[in-house]
Amino acid sequence: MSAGGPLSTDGLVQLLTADGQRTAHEQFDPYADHLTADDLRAMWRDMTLVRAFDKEATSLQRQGELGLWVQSWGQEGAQIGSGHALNGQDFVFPSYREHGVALTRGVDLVEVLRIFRGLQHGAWTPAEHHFHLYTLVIGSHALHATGYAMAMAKDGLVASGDPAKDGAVVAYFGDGATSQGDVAEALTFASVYDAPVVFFVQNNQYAISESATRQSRVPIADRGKGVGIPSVRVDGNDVIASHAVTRWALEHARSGQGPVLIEAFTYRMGAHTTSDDPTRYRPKAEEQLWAERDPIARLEAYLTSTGELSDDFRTEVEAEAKALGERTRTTVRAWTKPDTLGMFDHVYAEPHASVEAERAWFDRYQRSFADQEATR
Amino acid sequence: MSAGGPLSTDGLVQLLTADGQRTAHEQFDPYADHLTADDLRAMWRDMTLVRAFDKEATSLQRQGELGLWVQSWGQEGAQIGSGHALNGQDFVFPSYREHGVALTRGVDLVEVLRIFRGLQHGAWTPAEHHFHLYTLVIGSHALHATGYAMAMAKDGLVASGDPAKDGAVVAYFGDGATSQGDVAEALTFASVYDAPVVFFVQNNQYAISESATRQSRVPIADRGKGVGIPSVRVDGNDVIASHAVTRWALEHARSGQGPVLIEAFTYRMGAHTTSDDPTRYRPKAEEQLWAERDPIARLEAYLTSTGELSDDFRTEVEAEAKALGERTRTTVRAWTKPDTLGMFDHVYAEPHASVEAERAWFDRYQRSFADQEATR
Amino acid sequence: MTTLDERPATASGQPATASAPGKPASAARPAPTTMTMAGAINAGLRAAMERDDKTLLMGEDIGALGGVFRVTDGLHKDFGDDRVMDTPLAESGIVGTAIGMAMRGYRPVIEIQFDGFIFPAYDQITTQLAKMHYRSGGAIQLPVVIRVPFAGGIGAVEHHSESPEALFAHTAGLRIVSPATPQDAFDMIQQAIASPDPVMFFEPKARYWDKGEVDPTRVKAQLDAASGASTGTAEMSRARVAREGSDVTVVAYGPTVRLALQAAQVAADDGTDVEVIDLRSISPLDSDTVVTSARKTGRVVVVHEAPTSFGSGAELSSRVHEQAFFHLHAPVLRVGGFSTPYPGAVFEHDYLPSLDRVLDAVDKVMAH
Amino acid sequence: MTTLDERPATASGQPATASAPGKPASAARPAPTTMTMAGAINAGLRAAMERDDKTLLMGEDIGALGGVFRVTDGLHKDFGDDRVMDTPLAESGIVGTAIGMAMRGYRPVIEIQFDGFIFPAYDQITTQLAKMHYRSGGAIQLPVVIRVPFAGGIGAVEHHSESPEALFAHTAGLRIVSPATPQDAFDMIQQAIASPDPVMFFEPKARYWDKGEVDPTRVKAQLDAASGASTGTAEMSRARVAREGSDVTVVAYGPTVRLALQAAQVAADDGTDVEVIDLRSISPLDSDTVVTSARKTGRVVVVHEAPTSFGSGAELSSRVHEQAFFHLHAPVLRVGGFSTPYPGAVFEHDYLPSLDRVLDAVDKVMAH
Ligand SMILES: Cc1ncc(C[n+]2csc(CCOP(=O)(O)OP(=O)(O)O)c2C)c(N)n1
Ligand SMILES: Cc1ncc(C[n+]2csc(CCOP(=O)(O)OP(=O)(O)O)c2C)c(N)n1
Ligand SMILES: [Mg+2]
Ligand SMILES: [Mg+2]
Repeated sequence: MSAGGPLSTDGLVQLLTADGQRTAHEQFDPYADHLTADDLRAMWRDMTLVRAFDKEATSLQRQGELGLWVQSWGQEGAQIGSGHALNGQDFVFPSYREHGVALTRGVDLVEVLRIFRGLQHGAWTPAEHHFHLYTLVIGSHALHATGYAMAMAKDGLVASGDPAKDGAVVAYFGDGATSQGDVAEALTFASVYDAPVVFFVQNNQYAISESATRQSRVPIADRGKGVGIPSVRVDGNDVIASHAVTRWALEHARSGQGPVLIEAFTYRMGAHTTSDDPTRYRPKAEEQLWAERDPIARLEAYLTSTGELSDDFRTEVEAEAKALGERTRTTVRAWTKPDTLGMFDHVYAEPHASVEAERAWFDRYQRSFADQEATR
Repeated sequence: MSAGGPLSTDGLVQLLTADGQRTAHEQFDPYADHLTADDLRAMWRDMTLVRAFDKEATSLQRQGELGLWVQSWGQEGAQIGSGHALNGQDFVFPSYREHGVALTRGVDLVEVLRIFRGLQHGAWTPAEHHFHLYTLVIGSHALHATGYAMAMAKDGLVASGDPAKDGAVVAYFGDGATSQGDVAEALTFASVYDAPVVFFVQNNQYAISESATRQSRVPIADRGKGVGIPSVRVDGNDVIASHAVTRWALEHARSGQGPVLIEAFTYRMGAHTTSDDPTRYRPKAEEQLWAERDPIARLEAYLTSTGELSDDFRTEVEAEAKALGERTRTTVRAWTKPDTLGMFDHVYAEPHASVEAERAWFDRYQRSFADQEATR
Repeated sequence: MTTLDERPATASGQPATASAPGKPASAARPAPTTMTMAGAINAGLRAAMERDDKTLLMGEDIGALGGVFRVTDGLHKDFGDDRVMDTPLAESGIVGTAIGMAMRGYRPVIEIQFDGFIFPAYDQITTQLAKMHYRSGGAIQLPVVIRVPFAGGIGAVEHHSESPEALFAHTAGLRIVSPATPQDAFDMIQQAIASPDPVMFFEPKARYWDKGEVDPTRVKAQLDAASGASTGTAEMSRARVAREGSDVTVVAYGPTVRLALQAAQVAADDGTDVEVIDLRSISPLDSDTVVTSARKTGRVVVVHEAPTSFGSGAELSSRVHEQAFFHLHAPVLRVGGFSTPYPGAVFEHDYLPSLDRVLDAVDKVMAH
Repeated sequence: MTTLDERPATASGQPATASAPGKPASAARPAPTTMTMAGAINAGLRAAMERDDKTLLMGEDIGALGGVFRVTDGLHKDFGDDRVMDTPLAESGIVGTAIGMAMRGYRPVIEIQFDGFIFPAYDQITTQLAKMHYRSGGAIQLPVVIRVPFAGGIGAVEHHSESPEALFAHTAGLRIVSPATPQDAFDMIQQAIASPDPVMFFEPKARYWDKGEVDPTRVKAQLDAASGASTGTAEMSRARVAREGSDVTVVAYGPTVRLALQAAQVAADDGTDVEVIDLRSISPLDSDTVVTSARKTGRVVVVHEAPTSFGSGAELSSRVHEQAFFHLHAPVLRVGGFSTPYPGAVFEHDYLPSLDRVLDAVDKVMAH
């Protein structure tokens, strides 16, 4: 880790040490102090659930039930911590690895797998969950998030002083994404229009095989400085710190003070996707090192030390995780191919002659086979 | 001018005050101290020439001899100052307003007008002058400059310690350009690959009608901070400071220390182009104010105060300017439309069937008219 | 030499509307009026902004300046910063943030300054704007309009005279239209804004100052239609028979419609009766209208400024052959720009389809 | 379900060449060898890098990982950071800096990770890479190759199965090619790199693991040719008659060539003699070869994966009609993807041209 580079740990906000001790932090303690034991247990539960789901999806992919799977393994602290800081009126623009955040937005995780089974490109209704679809083109959605935030401001949903009304947008993307021109333009627009948007960068140290050092010589958080956006680096494997920092940023944005950039320093424990082979580019020892910084274990250690994690609760969550796994398996296996004509749906909101003509042709064409079958 | 915003004058390096007094600057004096009276007179001459040329081109446009003209009026200090800091082995990527820099690279200014008369899109051989063609798509060439600099490093033309060998690249663009994703990507690539490139931003306070406050809330120079590129703000109407700062930046880059960003704070005295109408968006009073900060007058005041600007020299330069104006007029007016078939040349370096077929068709087609004429 | 400077001081080409700042003039316009195409678009934008306060404009220099062609002249003054937004100089950013705003119910109308500067936004247009409705299974509509002053003939420098419509027509999810008259400009810009789909609106810049009658009532009545079902998408998607004829069909759109009509005039003197079709829409392509005409005349010529190779004329030609092959006396011929970059302005009248080249093609198909 | 995971561990599909790190193995290869298409491209890249040390590779994950398809497998190990450059995640940046490097005499070969991710670079490709030679009056050559794994059939998620070739073919200044066999892949990648013009090299990713004989001597001899005049541009621009036939011509390229050959096989059993043309080059389009065949057979079907509307088949169809109209028994038919975004993977075999759809079109043209 080069000093001051994108892999340095300089200036990371931490509220839980690696071995699960609560440390004090002047600026951010006020944003964590409200957390009750129930809140923390809820975070531990969510992290545990999403990890169980992640494992199940991975094995479904191995069994050929999914075309691909993208794990969030290792990043649960950053995702659940920030997700728990959101209000209902906030709106999230994820990239494609934010299953943890999806969970906190009430998305049924199983539904997410429709995308990875190739049934459809989007699998939930964004407006329902205030959680946009996954975006696969790196960085594109940073601009959508910014535009959405600009529109919230136009709609008076920022700085009204009414906590039931004021909201903000959170855009999630990775360290690699910060090199894209679209992300830079999003920072510029957000800053110039004072948009209530929090850019939440999960620096998991890799963009597929490339180290974050391929994207930057300085901490990723510095990207904010180029346009005057306040930024914070946080230990992303510390779910409490991730929560506190996001809470602070959301308040900043919701109250009309403009955008914030958060860099959550974390680690992608798994492969980039099930198609990836990390043995080609990173040492096992590094993975081992990060296994010791596991975000779930860390919170678990803390809650155990405070006696707030009862065996009953553990058992309950274990059962829940198991049930989720089973439901995932059964549901996915039961999904069949929908009617083929459906592929012509929703290209446009109103009829388009080419699509209509091709649909009609394809319908006739398909039927002609059925007819042949029938006459045989 | 909002404090700390892109129009603030905070932290501008200045070596000549607005009324032409030489001021001391610890960091940058060493980069100006070598300047002899001859050197300064040469800068004054170049600024004067390019302004005379600019006026001539403007009136040729008004007379219908050019389709468009883009003035550099007001920005001569930034352009001539930086241009004089270049060595032969440096390479420049201008945008479209850098006539002053063109002059310092030995480009015949008159030739530049071929572009604006619609005769061709590029009007000089870049390799000859180490001065790339004008690029009209805002910001695109920042990446070309960076790639060129990366290639210079690969070729061992950086940090060799041999001053006859080491070179760097300078990319010129405007305040507006800094919002483009391409410029952000250029900064990233330059930083990551340690490319010997100096990004020279002329913040002339406008992108056509839009104030620089539409592009940024903070000084344009801060764009460098986002990727860890050292940056400097300089008074662009101070030719000596522009020179010194560029010299420093070039030494930094040539010696292998990586990219630098310079923001030259200046003012576009004229319209954006001859098609523009600044009365629609900026007050006359502002133009007046900046007329008082004229870069040529400033150096003139200084040289007059030191007695280094003789009447003979003035007369000589005036005559030179007049001659240039005359040559510009005569040359441009004498330009006729080249052979039409030339429009099919150089689409590809090697033959391409579609182009060949169309050229042949057009040739026959054109001749058919000639034949008709002949048979009449 | 033709230059960009030919424009008048205001787009409307009529006395500035006397409306209090911030208070848009309510439109009690006399019908019909003579307007330039630029003025008609300006009036259409104003009408759309009055109709729906979710309609807003975004672009470079569209505020105080009124756009480099003055098409948004006066709108910033009347509707303010919030609805006429001068943006940072970043086309991808403009389209990308417009998408986000459209997700919250806004109807952003973007001005791209010149055809050649749309490409930085190509990714947002192609992979996001075009595909979001499909990706979301219909849950997200993006009623974004992208206005692009396009095509050549104005003596401009590089990148200011291009015709990139075919580069968008191949991507499903976008609608592509181009008006050829002030009336269509006025109607179609409003239909485009009312459409729930993303629309690329290509404005033939060389025709901005052509004048024509504009009847403002037709589109108003159509969009007022109580059902709410009439968004205008269907109307703007239909080709228009600009002139009836029986010998040969000349198909054009945007900047070349006037040329096609001129050619028809000249051909008439030679005894050839030319039908002229103004496509108006490139996606969808109203091939029915063209094929009907082709079956009647048996001869088709298509004219556009974009390079012929891989241009929209290729699609039209293919469809006509596919659907009217046995009615054709001759193959469909294409007259377009050449397979070169748009050349220096001194060459543009050689590069672009000319009256002679159109007539040459008409003669060729008539030879069979 | 087909997944990306089907690939073998290395692209070469043969034992790793025993070469010392940093010291490229000098190529004394046995001829011919059986190779996969991915292996053939890998070998072709290696040969080009050995031939000219100005040749370098740029892209995302092409170093230690060897690219997501392992096409650059082993090259980073042998040629190092300076010549196999893992870049920041920014496609415009990659193409833009490659342009700058090409201006200093380098020959950058870019890998775009997937078809759907080329669009952020669209502006650099269209307005800069394609136009620099013209803009500079021939003073600047940009021998940049952009490799794009393209087309579908691999069960992937959105943006990973597209066929954007027509979106580039309309822009003058670019050459567009697509190999269909390991031999062509091996030869054409080297010809593309040797060409002084920018080349878009579309690799049919679903065919990466198809095997075929590769004779490495042919292209070597051609590029070694003492004259130095033989850069290979002309060779890669010519279509190939992949199978001779007399009744109907089926034109394909890249991923659909195998399909066309299968269709010819099946049709032969029905007594229809199909000629198959592998275009190889889309720009320029070798219409001479196709037109010659069309004049012979009188019937043409063109097959590609890209949406039919405004696709490259439209250009081909137009040209065949223009140049062979009076020899045709039936209109040229097009079989392609539909006018929708590329659908979810479960639909892709319905969306893509299939054996049945090609045969259906062959039957239709044979009906006349
Ligand atoms: C524009 C674009 N280019 C390339 C890709 C291929 N790709 C998918 S994920 C990825 C790496 C992303 O890294 P990062 O932003 O750090 O996110 P992470 O996957 O680590 O969460 C790449 C290159 C893409 N999806 N989009
Ligand atoms: C990509 C792109 N978008 C828009 C334009 C139109 N345009 C030409 S110059 C200009 C303003 C540029 O401002 P700035 O970068 O500050 O440079 P200046 O002209 O002030 O020197 C604009 C918007 C363009 N040339 N390229
Ligand atoms: Mg990452
Ligand atoms: Mg400026």
